[in-house]
Amino acid sequence: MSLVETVSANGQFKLLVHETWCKGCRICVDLCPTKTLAMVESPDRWEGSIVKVTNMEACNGCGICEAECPDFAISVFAEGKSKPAAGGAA
Amino acid sequence: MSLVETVSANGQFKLLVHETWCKGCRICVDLCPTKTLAMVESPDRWEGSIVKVTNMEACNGCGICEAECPDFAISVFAEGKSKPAAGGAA
Amino acid sequence: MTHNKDRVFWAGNETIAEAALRAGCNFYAGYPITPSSEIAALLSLRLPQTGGVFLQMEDEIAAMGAVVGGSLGGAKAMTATSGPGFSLKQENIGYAIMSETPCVIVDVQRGGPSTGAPTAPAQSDIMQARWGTHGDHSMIALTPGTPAEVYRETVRAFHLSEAYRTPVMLLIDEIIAHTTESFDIPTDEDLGPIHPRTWYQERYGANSFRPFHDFYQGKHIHITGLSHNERGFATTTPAIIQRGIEHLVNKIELNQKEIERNDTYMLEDAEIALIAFGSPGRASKEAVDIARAEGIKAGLMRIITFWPFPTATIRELVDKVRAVIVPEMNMGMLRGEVERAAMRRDVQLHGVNCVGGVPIEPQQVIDKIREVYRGL
Amino acid sequence: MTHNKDRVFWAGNETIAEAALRAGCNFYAGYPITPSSEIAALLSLRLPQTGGVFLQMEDEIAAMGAVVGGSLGGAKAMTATSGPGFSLKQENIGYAIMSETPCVIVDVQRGGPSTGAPTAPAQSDIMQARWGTHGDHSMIALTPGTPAEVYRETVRAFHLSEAYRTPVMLLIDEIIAHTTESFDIPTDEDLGPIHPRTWYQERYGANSFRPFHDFYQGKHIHITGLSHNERGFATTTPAIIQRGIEHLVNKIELNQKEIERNDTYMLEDAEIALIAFGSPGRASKEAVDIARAEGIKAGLMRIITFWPFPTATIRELVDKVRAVIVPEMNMGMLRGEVERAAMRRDVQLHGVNCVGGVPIEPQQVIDKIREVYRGL
Amino acid sequence: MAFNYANWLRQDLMPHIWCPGCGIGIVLKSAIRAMESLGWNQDTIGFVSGIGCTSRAPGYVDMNTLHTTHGRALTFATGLKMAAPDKNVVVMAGDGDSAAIGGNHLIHSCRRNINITMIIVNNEIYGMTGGQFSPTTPGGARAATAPYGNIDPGFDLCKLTIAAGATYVARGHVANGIYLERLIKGGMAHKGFAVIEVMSNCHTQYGRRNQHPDPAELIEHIASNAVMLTKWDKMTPEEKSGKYPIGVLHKETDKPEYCESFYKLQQHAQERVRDASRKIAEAEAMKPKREGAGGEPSEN
Amino acid sequence: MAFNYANWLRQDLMPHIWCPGCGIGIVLKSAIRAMESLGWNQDTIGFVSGIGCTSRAPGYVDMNTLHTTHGRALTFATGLKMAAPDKNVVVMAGDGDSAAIGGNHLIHSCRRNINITMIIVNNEIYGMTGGQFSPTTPGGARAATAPYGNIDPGFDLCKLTIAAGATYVARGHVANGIYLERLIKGGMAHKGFAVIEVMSNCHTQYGRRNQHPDPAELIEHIASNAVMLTKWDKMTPEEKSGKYPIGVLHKETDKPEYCESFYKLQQHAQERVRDASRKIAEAEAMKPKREGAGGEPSEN
Amino acid sequence: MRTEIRFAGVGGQGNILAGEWVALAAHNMGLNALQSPTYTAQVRGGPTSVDVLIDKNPIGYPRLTSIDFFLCLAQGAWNLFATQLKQDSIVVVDPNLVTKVGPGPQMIYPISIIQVTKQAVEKPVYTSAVSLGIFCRLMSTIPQDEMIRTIEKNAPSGTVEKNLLAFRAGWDIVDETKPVPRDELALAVA
Amino acid sequence: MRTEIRFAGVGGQGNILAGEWVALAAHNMGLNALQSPTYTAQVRGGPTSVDVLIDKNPIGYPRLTSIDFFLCLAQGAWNLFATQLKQDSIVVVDPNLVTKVGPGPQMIYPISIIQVTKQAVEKPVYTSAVSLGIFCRLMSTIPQDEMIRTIEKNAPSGTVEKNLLAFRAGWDIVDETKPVPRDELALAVA
Ligand SMILES: Cc1ncc(C[n+]2csc(CCOP(=O)(O)OP(=O)(O)O)c2C)c(N)n1
Ligand SMILES: Cc1ncc(C[n+]2csc(CCOP(=O)(O)OP(=O)(O)O)c2C)c(N)n1
Ligand code: SF4
Ligand code: SF4
Ligand code: SF4
Ligand code: SF4
Ligand code: SF4
Ligand code: SF4
Ligand SMILES: [Mg+2]
Ligand SMILES: [Mg+2]
Repeated sequence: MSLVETVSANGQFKLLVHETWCKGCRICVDLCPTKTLAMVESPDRWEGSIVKVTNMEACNGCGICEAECPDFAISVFAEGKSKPAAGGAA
Repeated sequence: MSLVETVSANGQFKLLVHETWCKGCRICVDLCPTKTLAMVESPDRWEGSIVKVTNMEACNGCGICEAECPDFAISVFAEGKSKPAAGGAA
Repeated sequence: MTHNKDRVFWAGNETIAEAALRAGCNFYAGYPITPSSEIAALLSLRLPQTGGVFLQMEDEIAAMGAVVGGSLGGAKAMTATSGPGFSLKQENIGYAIMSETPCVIVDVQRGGPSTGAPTAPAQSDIMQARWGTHGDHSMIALTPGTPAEVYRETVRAFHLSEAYRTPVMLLIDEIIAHTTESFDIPTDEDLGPIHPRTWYQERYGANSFRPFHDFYQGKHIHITGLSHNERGFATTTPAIIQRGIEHLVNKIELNQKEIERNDTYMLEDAEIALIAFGSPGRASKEAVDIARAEGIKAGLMRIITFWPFPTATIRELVDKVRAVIVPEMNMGMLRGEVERAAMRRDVQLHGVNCVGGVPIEPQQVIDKIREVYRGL
Repeated sequence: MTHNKDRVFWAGNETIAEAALRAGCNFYAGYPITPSSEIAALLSLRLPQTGGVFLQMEDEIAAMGAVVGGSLGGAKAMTATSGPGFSLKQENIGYAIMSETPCVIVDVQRGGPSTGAPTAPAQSDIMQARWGTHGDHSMIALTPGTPAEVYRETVRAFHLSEAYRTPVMLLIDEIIAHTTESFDIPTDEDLGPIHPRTWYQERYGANSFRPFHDFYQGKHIHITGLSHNERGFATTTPAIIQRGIEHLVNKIELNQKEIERNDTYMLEDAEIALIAFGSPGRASKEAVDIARAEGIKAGLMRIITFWPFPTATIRELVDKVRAVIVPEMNMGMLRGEVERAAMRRDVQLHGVNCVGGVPIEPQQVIDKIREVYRGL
Repeated sequence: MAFNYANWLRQDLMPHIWCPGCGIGIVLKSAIRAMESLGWNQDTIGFVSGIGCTSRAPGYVDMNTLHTTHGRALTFATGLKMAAPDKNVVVMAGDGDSAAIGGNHLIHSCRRNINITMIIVNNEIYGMTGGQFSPTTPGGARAATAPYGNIDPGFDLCKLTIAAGATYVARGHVANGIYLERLIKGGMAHKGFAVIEVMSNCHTQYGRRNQHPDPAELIEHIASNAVMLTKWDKMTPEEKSGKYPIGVLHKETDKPEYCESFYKLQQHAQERVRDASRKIAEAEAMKPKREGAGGEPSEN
Repeated sequence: MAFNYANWLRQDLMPHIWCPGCGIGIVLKSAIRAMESLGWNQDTIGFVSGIGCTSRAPGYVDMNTLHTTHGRALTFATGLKMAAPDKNVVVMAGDGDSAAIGGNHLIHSCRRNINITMIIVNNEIYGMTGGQFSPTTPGGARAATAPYGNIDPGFDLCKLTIAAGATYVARGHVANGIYLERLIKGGMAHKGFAVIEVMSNCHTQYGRRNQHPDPAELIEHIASNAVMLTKWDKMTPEEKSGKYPIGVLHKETDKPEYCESFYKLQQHAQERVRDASRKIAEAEAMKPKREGAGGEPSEN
Repeated sequence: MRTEIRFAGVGGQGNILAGEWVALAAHNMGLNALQSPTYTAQVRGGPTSVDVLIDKNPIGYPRLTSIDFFLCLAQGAWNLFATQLKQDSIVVVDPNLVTKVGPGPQMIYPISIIQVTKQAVEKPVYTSAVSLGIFCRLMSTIPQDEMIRTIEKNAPSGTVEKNLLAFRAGWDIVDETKPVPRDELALAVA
Repeated sequence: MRTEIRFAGVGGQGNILAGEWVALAAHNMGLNALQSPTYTAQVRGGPTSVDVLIDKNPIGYPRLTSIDFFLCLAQGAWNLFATQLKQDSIVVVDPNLVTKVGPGPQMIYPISIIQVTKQAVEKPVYTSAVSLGIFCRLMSTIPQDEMIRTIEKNAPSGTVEKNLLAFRAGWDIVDETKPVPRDELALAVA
């Protein structure tokens, strides 16, 4: 298991995935309203797969994935802002 | 403290007072609707007084005194009947 | 290598559950706790099949109360727990002692104190088993060390609790609880007959200070945790209180012979005696074998009835050998009792103590034997 | 016959409450139980006056939890109970031990087991004080015997709990609790200074395995009842678990000298030693006087720190005398410890035991002294 | 003849220990009459209590009686009931016993809906231990441990037990033992967990500290605040203040009773074993199997 | 920037021990956001738990954390709160921890209305010990100790805590962490005892035995039965069956908060002492006196 | 000189209070005083007693072994607590309440204490003060004025006057009473 | 002959199941078998292992002291459980999951067990059966047919076929695998 953080962006929003912490539960994928995320095979993980950002264009920054990941493995940024897009503290 | 049971009757009802058990709390006297009962001095009891039937004529056999005596010290009989006047098991 | 149908492959917890059923246990109340939980899980399946009651209560206090209630209702009742739950049960264990209500309490020891190391083996509740509840009393506590022994002692725990009208404790450790192993179930002959409670009244009636009966036998008995007279009713008369408490202690202590059980290995000519209980007995036995192979006359006494403590037996043993080693998974609880029993200042008494939540290995024991041997 | 304002007429329970306030106790949580209840009643009046917290919780388990919580919140916290409540507290006492949270637990002993004889004196929780909770640990338990001593030892209980980062028990019996008596409050000099918790960090910091701090000191400490590392976080590493438990035991056992306190009377040339604790110490002292008047060289050792047990002191004493008599209001708990300490089979060891809920009288003790003397 | 308590009492142990005028005796009498009027046989009754003044009741009634530990009466009663479900189990305990130390067992017994009758004698104080405040002591009242007046808010035990799942909940008081008998009888006849809260007097420990040292007066005071449920429902919040409703406050018959559920389960398990004896060793196969995946947690 | 959990976590102890997909992490995150949005300072928070999967939460948050004994979190929390009433105390515990062994402390904390926030992660099972049924496991469900299906009726924890006297009671679930944050924040801001019940998933112990082995699926299942309170109130009993209401179910502001009551009492006592110092030894005179008559009971 | 005193009766008579006040008075005089009440299981109307020890020297064994003064107001209490009596113990009983006295003391003061109380102050709750009066008159342990000071200081406000009246009644009744041989107690009923 | 076997990995991989079935098969053959799983605090995704002992003679000390066969599916598990290994222990690891191996064994079989499982039956939950296949092929302790019988008898209904497929895949992969010296494990990643 390597210590990896990946970043994806679409101009408006940025998704940061803390792969080391992702346990591959699929909750974010299921709850993302825009199908931005997907599970992908990860041969070095016995669970078989972890999350990847596969359709960043679609992301609307709703913050659900961030709020729903039990493992603190996804963060959603509104680019250029210092506030969370949603789901964070007001 | 002597072992005493006293019986009073008025033709219709009979009151049996188990004096040995009466602790002189005055509850029966207070709750009797007909003032049949009274507390009387009892020099051999440090509490000072125990219950006495002082006005048997008035008793209407309601059974309240029996039901309310915490010390099982009063029984109410309907004379000639084997059932309690009231307050007992149906 | 015959296919014996009484040859089984069970873990200690499974064995306790099955042996309890064999002993006629028809009532279990408990609250889950690692590493005892499998006993409850298995009984939740098996008791309904065998016409018994399985209750999962809101906590261990409730479970212990229900066990006493169940026993008074006529059932052969049992509970199982581990350290923290064992602590919680202590008040109602005292009630079972005082009210002379037969029941069996299993404590699967884990690392303590407090939450400690819940999944790690330890033997550090053994003093608590004796002294955990307030007030004067005695205690029967069994500490089997092998799978067949776990089975046999579970059955015997029920027998003793009925005979002595007292809660009987069965203490194992996490290693025994969770090690699944092939073994032959003791035969009917080994185990002796299984009796209903009424049977005990004739043989052991005198062991009950209060009337022997349970509820609903037309006797209108009264049971209380207050000091009581021989009729079972509360008393404040010093002589009766004294008599009652002496009864609780003496019915057990004076019958030590009948209750005591030990296992010995190569002690006849031993110069170094190991004294152990529970799973460290196995490492000790291996160490004895190694020692013997090296020409060191070692032997092993394994304590199966820990309480009442086999004081006389150990005193005798200590006098016969030149040194004693006590391997145990605590800081020296058994060693302390051996010390008391020995009553000699010149005895060479050594411990092999492990409280790290790992088993004692034969290597540790043989190392100590060699060291002690060199010093003799 | 001066009118000293520090001369008071207090019962033992009252003395404990007042001494606790003197020691800086500013937090009490409890649940009523005879014969300890007056401690709570008095503190419910006095703590609010002195800026402290008084909590009556829903049961003893809750009270013990609240005491640990209060202590972690920075308070000098105490609870008081009797037998059944003491049994219930055992799990959370174990938590206080494991989490190294200072607090004081008073057990006013009454007749047991179970509900027993609630208003009658006994000394039968003393083994439970040591072994009542599961898992390996050590224990500090004080057993004062005179009114001034009850005051002094209550103050010392707080000191020891802070110094050794551990719950400290103070055990008295119903006689001490409910006997109102004239006595002089120990002077400031007798008692020594009263320190805030921070003071202890410098002097006794090493007695804490986890970080010494309480909550809200900017340290973000973590407290758990699980076996933990020196940072306070749960661990399953055997070496650390082992180290943690050894720490819990050693910080007390290795400091026995600093913790131990006994009182002796006429022991210098004694041939017969009485060993006692708590209120039987007074009957024993009277008996010593009578014996001496008869020319019997008797003496008395009164144990004030019962746990850790004064093993070495007693071993020495036993070697000096020809016989030992242990008067106690239980079936022989202290006698058992004296036996262990003596480690001699030739020692003449006798008990005067009363479990009927009445005090031991000087007559019973002198009778035993005479009997033993005749047999010498 | 008047009610013959003699059959129901251990007369050699009388007079009982309760203070002159203590309402506990009134409650006990009502319970006795209720049992007789239901035709219960003393041999088949288990009468259980905890510790407290109220909990001394079992000592005086002539049946199978069980005086347990403080707060735990219902746990013993649950075991007793499950072991012999055809017998009647009655529990009588104080407010402290039932709702302070025993609160958890109370709500869990409600939840299970086990066929036990629980009579709570609520004298709003710890009587036996000398008058410390209980979870039902009124705000502001003095108690041994509330010298400045009680600040602890109280429980409404009927509300609590209804919310916890009891299927028969009633409240009465000691100034009307005849009505109390009816309420208790209703609870005893009910199949399921029945709670009868009885407002009672402890003039000795509560009254003496709170201007009600006289039992007769305190009992009348208690009566004066009681309002029949039918009337209660029509009262304004202001009118309700300081008063309490009496009567059967809750009754529900469709929740399964616990013993029945269990013994049904037992029957089902035994049928499965019987069926299995046709297919060899199915019982063995029913043992829990570890599945192919998933954690094996078991901890703490 | 997105929410910065880093400040709130003991990152060196991550990843946490919970199973992949376990909802406890979602609840913890919501609680963290709620604390930050209230501007709470970590130095001034006491975060307390009992024993269980849920109760491992304190290990991961960077503040003053207390992992206590099973069922007793609220007792430690009460002591902690009373000793330092100006600090914030949050408790997080499982359904077993809170409502089985801890049920009594839960209802008594509600009764006292002490200013503590209690977050109950209700996964309807004993997760940590291997999936035994809890007091909230649905009827019929399989569990390690319910191989024939659970017969124990369950608690409605919100109903129970309301009846016990809690002054803020809300329910949410893990499929909507953003809403959950609001509910928790409401509880934390509330002065008094606040209960937030969170319906969560234990696919490992509950789900595997009950056709919901997949966390994402089980979470969606949990969400599918939730109904906003506003809608709930308009539903028929039939429509309600199998569903549960979410939202703030109860809020009450006029019941006194316990710390406040106590510290008022303390002030009053101190004033009395100060007054008394004028009249010599009045403090002494305030000691309880035995009156001329009445029993001196103190027993059991 | 060690003085041993016991007041016994049934719960609520105030016997324990009497003992407390005797001990307190002694304490206030600078003597060593010790007081221990029963905590029996029968406190509500059941037998109770209080033991008092007074000594110039430190007190050793804290229970009574040889009683100097014994006052008893209930037969049940006599049966339980009439122990440790000497032949010359000063013993007072209310002959309406205690009728059977066992071996031990030679002479007994029969005083109808309840009646005396009722006559003096109407309510029986002042029995304790009457007992104190009797004690002070019969024993020289506590001077009258010291006892009165103690009553004044410790009686609940509003009850001082009646307590003092009762005390005086107790003191006075002694002068009208002669001790009778144990066997003749029955004849002494008022 | 005492045979010592350990399967290790992380929770949920089914390692414990593999050990259980090996032991059970031995037991059913009439051998003495013993099996003990870890109960560590990190069970959910944390390191787990199961120890198996098989002997014709009664088993003494119930823990491993000198391992004959070790199969490991996680680095964390290796770090914790790669103890009691001998130079000639037969050691199998998934080289994608275990990359750093400490001292002890000389040779290691690098088998991408997860991949093999997925290829054979898609779901990683059948890892345990693959491990069993590997074990049977490498060790002579349990005959193939006995192992298959055990799987058939104990696998949850509906999963038997897939378990057997996985078992076969494990058995077969051994033939394609050569053990590598410990130091060269890193090169063996699939
Ligand atoms: C474990 C335990 N804690 C405390 C006590 C002391 N105790 C006995 S009865 C009682 C409370 C009595 O109050 P309640 O239950 O209301 O009964 P009541 O006497 O008022 O009828 C208490 C605290 C005990 N016996 N056991
Ligand atoms: C006194 C005591 N009894 C039992 C246990 C065992 N135990 C630990 S956690 C737990 C229940 C866990 O269930 P829950 O509280 O619902 O938490 P979850 O794991 O589901 O989050 C139990 C019974 C214990 N640690 N202590
Ligand atoms: S922020 Fe919203 S839309 Fe974007 S990935 Fe997350 S859940 Fe999907
Ligand atoms: S919710 Fe978190 S842990 Fe689960 S798959 Fe998504 S990123 Fe990974
Ligand atoms: S029966 Fe009724 S009327 Fe007659 S005395 Fe009793 S209470 Fe009075
Ligand atoms: S109610 Fe009973 S005890 Fe009270 S005065 Fe009347 S008869 Fe006597
Ligand atoms: S103390 Fe109170 S509850 Fe107890 S018997 Fe007396 S009046 Fe009744
Ligand atoms: S066992 Fe259940 S509650 Fe525990 S971490 Fe796993 S999913 Fe969560
Ligand atoms: Mg009460
Ligand atoms: Mg749960």
